Amino acid sequence: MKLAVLKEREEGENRVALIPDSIKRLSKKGFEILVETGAGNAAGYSDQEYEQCGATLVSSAQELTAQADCVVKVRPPSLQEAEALKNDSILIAIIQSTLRHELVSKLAEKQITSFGLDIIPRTSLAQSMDVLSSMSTISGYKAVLLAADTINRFFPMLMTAAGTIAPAKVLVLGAGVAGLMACATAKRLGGVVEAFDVRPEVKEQVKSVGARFIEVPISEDGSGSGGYAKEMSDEYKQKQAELISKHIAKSDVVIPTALIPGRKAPILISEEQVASMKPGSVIVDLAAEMGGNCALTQPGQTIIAHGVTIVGHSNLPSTMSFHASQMFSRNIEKFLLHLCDENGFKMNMEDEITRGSLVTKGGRVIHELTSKLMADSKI
Amino acid sequence: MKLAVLKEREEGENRVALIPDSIKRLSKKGFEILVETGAGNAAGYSDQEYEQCGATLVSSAQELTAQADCVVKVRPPSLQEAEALKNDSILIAIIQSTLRHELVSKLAEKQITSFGLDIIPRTSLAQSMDVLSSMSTISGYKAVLLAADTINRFFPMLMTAAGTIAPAKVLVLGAGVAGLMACATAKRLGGVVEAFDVRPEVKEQVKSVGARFIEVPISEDGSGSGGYAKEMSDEYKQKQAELISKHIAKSDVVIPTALIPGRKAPILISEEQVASMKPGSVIVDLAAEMGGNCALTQPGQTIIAHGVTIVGHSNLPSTMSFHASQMFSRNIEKFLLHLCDENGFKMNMEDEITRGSLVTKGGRVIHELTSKLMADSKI
Amino acid sequence: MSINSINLIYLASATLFMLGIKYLSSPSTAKRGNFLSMIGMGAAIGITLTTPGLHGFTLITIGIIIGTVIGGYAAIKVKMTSMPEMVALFNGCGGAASALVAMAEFRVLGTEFDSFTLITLLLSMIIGGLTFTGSLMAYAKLQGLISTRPITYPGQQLINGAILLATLALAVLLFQDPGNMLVFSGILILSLLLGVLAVIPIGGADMPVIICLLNSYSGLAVSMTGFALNNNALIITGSLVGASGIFLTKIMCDAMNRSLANVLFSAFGQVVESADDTGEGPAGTMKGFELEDVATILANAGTLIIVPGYGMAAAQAQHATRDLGDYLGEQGVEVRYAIHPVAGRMPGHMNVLLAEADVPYDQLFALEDINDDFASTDVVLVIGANDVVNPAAKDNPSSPIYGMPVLDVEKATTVIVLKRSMSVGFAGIDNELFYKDNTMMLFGDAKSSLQKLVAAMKQ
Amino acid sequence: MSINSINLIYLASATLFMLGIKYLSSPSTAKRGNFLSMIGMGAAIGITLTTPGLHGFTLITIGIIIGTVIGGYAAIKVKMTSMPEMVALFNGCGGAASALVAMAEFRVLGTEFDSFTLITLLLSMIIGGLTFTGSLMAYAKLQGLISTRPITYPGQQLINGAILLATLALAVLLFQDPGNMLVFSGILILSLLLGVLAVIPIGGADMPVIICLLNSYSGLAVSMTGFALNNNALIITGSLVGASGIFLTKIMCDAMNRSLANVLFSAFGQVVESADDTGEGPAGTMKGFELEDVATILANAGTLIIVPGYGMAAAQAQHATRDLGDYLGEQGVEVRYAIHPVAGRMPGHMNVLLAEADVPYDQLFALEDINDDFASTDVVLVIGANDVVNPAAKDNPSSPIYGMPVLDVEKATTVIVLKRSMSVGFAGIDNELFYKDNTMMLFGDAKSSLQKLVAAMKQ
Amino acid sequence: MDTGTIIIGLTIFVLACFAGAELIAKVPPTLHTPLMSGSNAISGIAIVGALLATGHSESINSVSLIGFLAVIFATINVVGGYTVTRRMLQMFKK
Amino acid sequence: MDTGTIIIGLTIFVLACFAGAELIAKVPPTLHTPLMSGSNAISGIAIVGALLATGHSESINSVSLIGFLAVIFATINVVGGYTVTRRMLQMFKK
Ligand SMILES: NC(=O)c1ccc[n+]([C@@H]2O[C@H](COP(=O)([O-])OP(=O)(O)OC[C@H]3O[C@@H](n4cnc5c(N)ncnc54)[C@H](OP(=O)(O)O)[C@@H]3O)[C@@H](O)[C@H]2O)c1
Ligand SMILES: NC(=O)c1ccc[n+]([C@@H]2O[C@H](COP(=O)([O-])OP(=O)(O)OC[C@H]3O[C@@H](n4cnc5c(N)ncnc54)[C@H](OP(=O)(O)O)[C@@H]3O)[C@@H](O)[C@H]2O)c1
Ligand SMILES: NC(=O)c1ccc[n+]([C@@H]2O[C@H](COP(=O)([O-])OP(=O)(O)OC[C@H]3O[C@@H](n4cnc5c(N)ncnc54)[C@H](O)[C@@H]3O)[C@@H](O)[C@H]2O)c1
Ligand SMILES: NC(=O)c1ccc[n+]([C@@H]2O[C@H](COP(=O)([O-])OP(=O)(O)OC[C@H]3O[C@@H](n4cnc5c(N)ncnc54)[C@H](O)[C@@H]3O)[C@@H](O)[C@H]2O)c1
Repeated sequence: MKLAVLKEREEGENRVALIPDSIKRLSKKGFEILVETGAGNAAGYSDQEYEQCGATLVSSAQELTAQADCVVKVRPPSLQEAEALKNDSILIAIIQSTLRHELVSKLAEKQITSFGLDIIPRTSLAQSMDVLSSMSTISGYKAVLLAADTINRFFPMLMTAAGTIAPAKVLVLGAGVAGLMACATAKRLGGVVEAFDVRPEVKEQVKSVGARFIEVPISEDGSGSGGYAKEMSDEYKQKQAELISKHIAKSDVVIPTALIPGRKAPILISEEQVASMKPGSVIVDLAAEMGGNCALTQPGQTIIAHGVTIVGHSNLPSTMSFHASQMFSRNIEKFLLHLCDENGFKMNMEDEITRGSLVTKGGRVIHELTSKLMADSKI
Repeated sequence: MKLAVLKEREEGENRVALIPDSIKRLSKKGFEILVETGAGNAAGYSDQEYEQCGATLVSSAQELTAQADCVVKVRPPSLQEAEALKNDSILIAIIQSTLRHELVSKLAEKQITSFGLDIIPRTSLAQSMDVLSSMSTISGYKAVLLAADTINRFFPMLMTAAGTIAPAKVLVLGAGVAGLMACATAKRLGGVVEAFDVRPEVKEQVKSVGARFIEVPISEDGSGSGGYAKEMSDEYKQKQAELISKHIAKSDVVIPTALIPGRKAPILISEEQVASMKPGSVIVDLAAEMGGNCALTQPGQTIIAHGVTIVGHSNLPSTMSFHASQMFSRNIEKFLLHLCDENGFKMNMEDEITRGSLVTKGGRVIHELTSKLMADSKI
Repeated sequence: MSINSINLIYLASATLFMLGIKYLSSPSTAKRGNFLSMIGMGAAIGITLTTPGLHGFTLITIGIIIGTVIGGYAAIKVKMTSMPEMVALFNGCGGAASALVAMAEFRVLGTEFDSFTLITLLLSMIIGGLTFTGSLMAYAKLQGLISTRPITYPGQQLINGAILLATLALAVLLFQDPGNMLVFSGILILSLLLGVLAVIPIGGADMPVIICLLNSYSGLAVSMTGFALNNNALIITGSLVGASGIFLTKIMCDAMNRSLANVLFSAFGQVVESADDTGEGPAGTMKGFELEDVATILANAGTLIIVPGYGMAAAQAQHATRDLGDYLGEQGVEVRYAIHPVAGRMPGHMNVLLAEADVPYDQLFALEDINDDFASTDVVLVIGANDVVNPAAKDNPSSPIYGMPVLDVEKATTVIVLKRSMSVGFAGIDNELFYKDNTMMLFGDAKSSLQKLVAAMKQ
Repeated sequence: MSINSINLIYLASATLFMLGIKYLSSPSTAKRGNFLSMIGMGAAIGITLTTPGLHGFTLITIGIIIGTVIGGYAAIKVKMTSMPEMVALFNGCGGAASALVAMAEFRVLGTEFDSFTLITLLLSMIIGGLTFTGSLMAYAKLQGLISTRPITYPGQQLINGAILLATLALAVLLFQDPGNMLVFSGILILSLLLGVLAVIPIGGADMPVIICLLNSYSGLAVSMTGFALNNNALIITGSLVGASGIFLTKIMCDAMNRSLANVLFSAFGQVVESADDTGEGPAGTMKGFELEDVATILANAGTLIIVPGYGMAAAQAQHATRDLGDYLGEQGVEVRYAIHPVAGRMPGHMNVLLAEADVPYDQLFALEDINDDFASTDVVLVIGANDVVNPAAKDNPSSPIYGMPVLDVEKATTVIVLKRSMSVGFAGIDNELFYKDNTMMLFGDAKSSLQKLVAAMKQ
Repeated sequence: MDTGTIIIGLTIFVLACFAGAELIAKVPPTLHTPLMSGSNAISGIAIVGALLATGHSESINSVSLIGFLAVIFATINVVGGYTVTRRMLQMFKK
Repeated sequence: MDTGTIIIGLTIFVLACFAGAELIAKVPPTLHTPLMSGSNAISGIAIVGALLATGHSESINSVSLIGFLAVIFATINVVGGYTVTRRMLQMFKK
């Protein structure tokens, strides 16, 4: 089976889908691997290294895709790239199928079996293939570094001959993988870290990385014992919103990370709230690619509004291309191995992970949410 | 006594010499303080705050200097700025007198009593006025953040479902204030940190911040016990150079910080050594303003050479303008208070610190090294 | 041998017993302690046989042979896990011996004894008898021959009280009429009954404490015999065992957070509330012991692998973990950490925390680098990990995590798991590791468990 | 009172003494322990006075009054810092009393005694006499009346050996001719001489250990008297004190990293090498005691301020510092950290390290925020700081750091300084803080000192 | 029995109790179980009494038979107790 | 003195030594100094012997004078010892 690694052509994308290390192991499993010349350059993996571990270099993308039974990529292919794929071949990449209807149609049309790495089920078993997790880890870490690098203050507390430096107050909104990593990194740097999430169960997880969880103090009056979680009253929600506003105003750095799968990111920070922050504060919006959690976020840009710097970088993992590629590659490798049985490549469509990550196959759109959204948008 | 705070006009300079907090305390000591409109804006201190704590805002720099008995600044004044100073007035700023001979001549000519904050004696007593220390603290911290933000890798070790991330190897050359802070910050972020300095006594200090000191293992043969430190043989020096080369080649991040007071910075990293590093590695040269410790450093610029990013930022403290100004202001405040006795402002020229930081007074260049260098360059 | 020489040897024996107990206070000298105490016992027995005017050597020899065979066989065959019940049985034998000696002396003296001798003989018999049946009950409970749950019935305390009174009344009667065998036998029977009734209302969880208490009683019985026979060896040794036993009981109660009074009282009829829920299941049963057992095992490991999981993070136990690792490292244990790639709730979660606690990078090993080493490892300490050490990922194709690589901790000689309960981890599935033979569960918050373990190991 | 009742009361006294020592094992019960032991002593004295056939009550009363006045006055007037020497004096009195009692008994018995009584009487006298003069020497050394340095001369060991032999020879002579007062007096004089000669070659640094050893000896002497008088009270109490004293000596030796044998041997003439350099100066002198004293003071502080300096960083003692702070915090001590702006070798040095050890930010206070609180603080623990706590910055205008704000640690009730030596800090200047009355120096690497302190406090 | 002897017995009893209690106080928790077993073996000292009872008279009578039983029980206690303790201690390193 | 009495004395001696040694083993280092002083006071029990010697005979003779001296010394030891110990313990909280 011929596996092709395409060079990424999207602006600002430095990652590569497979690194030499993974290729070495995949070769042993019987894969024949073709790599586009220069595919790993931006991530720090040279063509030479690829050749050394058994990959065949191919200089033209066209030629590569024409031969390949399976193409692996990081970012969703452009329409041209999709067009170039061999009919009936396999594509493994982040596809963002819920957003890119045209691309999905094209893939279906070409009878391509496409797997979306971004829709792999988030089970313990699948975690080694889960690029959302691995890339979120990077985003969370990098968001804090960006914030620390951008802000005009120290993160740690320092008591020096030139006065006492107060530690930076960092607020993380949304404590998923990226949020937790952001909390941990900011804590490491010496910041005073708080986090908030709508899922109450993450409270413990937030504490487990040394941060404080923001909670609405339970009002003594009213229903009383338990139960309020389900029927969160409007009053409760309002109190919560006020509380968060208060914390935003006090914070030097805010890192919102809230995503809702397949949808536009929710707005958590209004313009007023931005204006309430001290001049010089920083917001690093990790939801930028999905529209941003801050009302003022400009995806892909860094702007200054009301004296607050709002970083809307839409591809933080790419800035850590070396390790990001390593992790991405490992995810793909594990996914490919998952698609194999003892005798080699053989997709088992019964399997939860295989099936769950399928976008198109045999000319049909398999992923439910995608096909539903596509149907909706056609109406 | 009228004290004037000038707005900084140098490109990329965001700090301000005095912040409102210090002004409050100085006013109580009897200083009358004038501040140029907008002086603190870039550092996050508004005109309003200045007014609230008793400063008088003056919108024209010209007007300001015309009135002032004493002018405080961060960076060395430009020749125009110096020209605008009142004859016989006092100037307190970083002066870089050993480099800026024209400026020093101008100050002497105008009978200005000028104090160079950069030549305050580095005693325990003077540490609260020592801007080199406080600004080096910032540079060391910021250098690591810049490196971590620039490099395409993680600093910390992480064992994840997407493989194990090796920790970044960080090498700090020169373990003065900035170097130690860089070590501590890189350690905090999870890097594996090594440091080297020509002064052997800093070995203990390097360890005290959790880093490893690079030492030439004492050769068993030869002189044997003790003594080698004084008559460091050429052979020994060569071994040392080789050892450092080896460590440079292995490192992901190198942060050179070596300065020699009043001179151009020594070259510690040759082009070959840069070439020996892995592509994607980063050098943050803290000596950039003094020409750089790396042969390829372009002061003020970030370049990529042999795949290695070399950051030559020449004014890192300015990027942390809020806290940098706070510290700078505190230093100046302590210096001004040092110039006072119980009854108010009164310079005691007998005092070691006062005398030691004097550049010009009564038309003469007082600072010895400066006057020596000026005499030399005239020949 | 002259009576003086015999007494000197008795003194030597007593000294050896004391040294024996003293040496038991450190693992490195414990074996020597046991040995010294054996020598003391041998000397005491040997010198007794030289007592002027001693007869019946055939009977004595036969008796010793029978006892040796039974005791030796039982002690060698018993499974390590049944040790406590075996100790109970042996202790019962000791009690029986004291009671019998008292009876024999009673017969010897006929009616010619002063009240001091009478009192001590009676006490020896009552305590000895009670120890005998009480120990048998404890054995039966631990072996599951009778219900480990507290057995209660209405009026229980009343009945026990009545029996105690009756015993007292008979004793008074005996004072009036010393030689009366009937009254004597009555007292014996009541004391045997008392032993049974005192132990059955106590739950299985408290048995170790009860055994320890009964051990103390048997010591008391011996010392009473000593008073009656005016034999200093018996007085010293008996009171030594009696006093140490009662203190050990107190220490054990402290470990279970119960007062000695509470247990003593419950031992005579009152049902202890907490006994209710700890009555069933082996894990619950030995709870009070476990901390010490775990500490023993850890302290005696040659190689140790620590497996941290989300529970360590949740408990913020990273510093306590490092403390334990460092301490054992100093004691010469080879300590390594196995980091599962998905341990915790975010990638690298364990690394971040262990780095904070300054655990050196070179002690951390990724799954693939350490998984083969478990089989040759003495002890694995699992700190709040669950899914990542779940063998179902290997053996149970129907498990949702089947196929996920997990740490092969169960291959180690002993696995110690610190968590708060038997509840599930993130994946929500049961973990049969916790039920394996070589797994010891130590329940409680990971941080406090670790701190207690370190404290216990430092004594 | 009948002899039996007296003996019963003696038993009660002995029990009280044992309880007294037992209660001394915890600071919270120590006072009660001393009280119980006083009661025991009162009871023993009281009941002795009821001994049938006792005469001479006037003499007794006068003796007791004189003793009470002298002992009480000395005990109340002595300065806290001179306690050890005072204990030595009292102990010497005890030894003298034993020797005197032995002499009296010798006179009473005339020539009619069996060899056991003779031996015990002799031992009582020799040990008592030696304790008396030995204790006087120890007192003189500690008070500086004679040189605290070891006094040695050629052939010292030979001479001591000769005296010991001579004593033995005289003892054998006495056996031949029991009533011989001359020989008896010879032995007395030799034993007094032995006490002097045994102590003078020992350095001041070892005096506490010697006092403790002599205390044990005086106990032994008492117990020998007890054997001679066949008085169980004296036997029990004497051996109690003797055994506990010898163990305490051993524990103290361990604390000084010396073997008991080494001290015992050196006590009879061999100069200990290490004594040479610890002989002078108060700081060196009490070294063996200090760790415990420091631990006591820390454990009993109500408020504590920790002042870290470069030494903490150099020793990488931040985790140990947090451990100590946390432990004391749990014990109810109010713990804060005072961070001097230039502590360490880079700005924020202490912050970086304490954050690594997870010391909460809200326990850290900058100089200006905490400097006024020192005056109302019980204990300040200075960990490897020097320049930043140097009062010269305030009082000595000629000091290079005059005018630098420093932490006013010396205003606290007690200041404890952990560093390795008396050497200077970064600024290269002496620090008179280290010589102040309320300052205690604990020498050694900061990390290991801290770990030992925590261990000592946890016992 | 004369009061003097009883008082001496009491003295010894009290001292032994102290010694026993204090000896135990130093045993670390890890050794509680072997210790319980070890001291249980020691309480088999009742065998001394049993031997004396068995050998009380030349002929075999009720006293010597009761003693015989006592010897068996006490021996079980002694032999079993020490053996079990040894096995438990085998768990310890070295 | 008869051997039986000596052996009982020895027994008591040994037991008391054990009790003494074990009691001390539990004392924390912080209390060593007061403990030394406290047990020193206890060794003043020699006063019992001193009293018996002083009161030995009706008349004042050499024995009673030696005893008198012994009483003075022993009393100093007892009174001084307890007082000093109390003062040391005053250092402790509560
Ligand atoms: N690493 C990642 O990126 C990531 C992200 C999301 C999810 N996950 C999933 O999380 C799981 C990680 O496995 P794991 O073994 O680390 O954790 P786990 O399976 O979730 O088990 C953690 C165990 O710790 C115990 N625990 C919780 N708090 C405790 C405390 N204070 N003291 C002592 N024990 C405590 C709990 O048992 P008790 O309640 O009985 O104490 C629980 O069973 C995997 O299923 C993984 O897929 C991982
Ligand atoms: N903070 C800054 O930015 C900075 C920068 C440069 C210089 N300085 C200067 O450094 C000084 C800082 O004052 P400081 O009080 O923190 O330190 P210091 O005055 O330098 O004193 C440190 C003390 O720690 C002791 N020490 C060293 N290693 C030790 C170990 N392993 N264990 C125990 N003690 C140890 C040393 O005494 P022993 O040798 O007897 O143990 C030494 O006296 C000031 O003079 C300051 O001006 C500060
Ligand atoms: N089984 C596995 O091994 C595995 C792997 C990866 C992730 N997960 C789980 O999936 C969860 C989601 O991970 P993710 O990082 O991809 O999440 P995400 O990126 O989709 O969302 C980030 C976080 O934002 C929160 N959020 C959403 N709306 C919000 C709002 N209005 N206000 C505040 N917060 C809001 C979410 O609750 C989530 O925690 C994780 O918490 C993790 O437990 C499990
Ligand atoms: N008394 C005080 O309180 C005080 C205050 C500030 C600084 N200082 C002292 O002054 C020293 C210098 O401080 P700094 O940070 O301003 O120094 P710096 O910036 O002048 O130099 C940085 C470091 O580079 C080193 N260096 C020079 N040439 C080198 C070479 N060829 N190779 C490797 N290293 C080389 C120097 O030894 C120095 O440690 C500090 O270490 C500190 O101890 C003291």
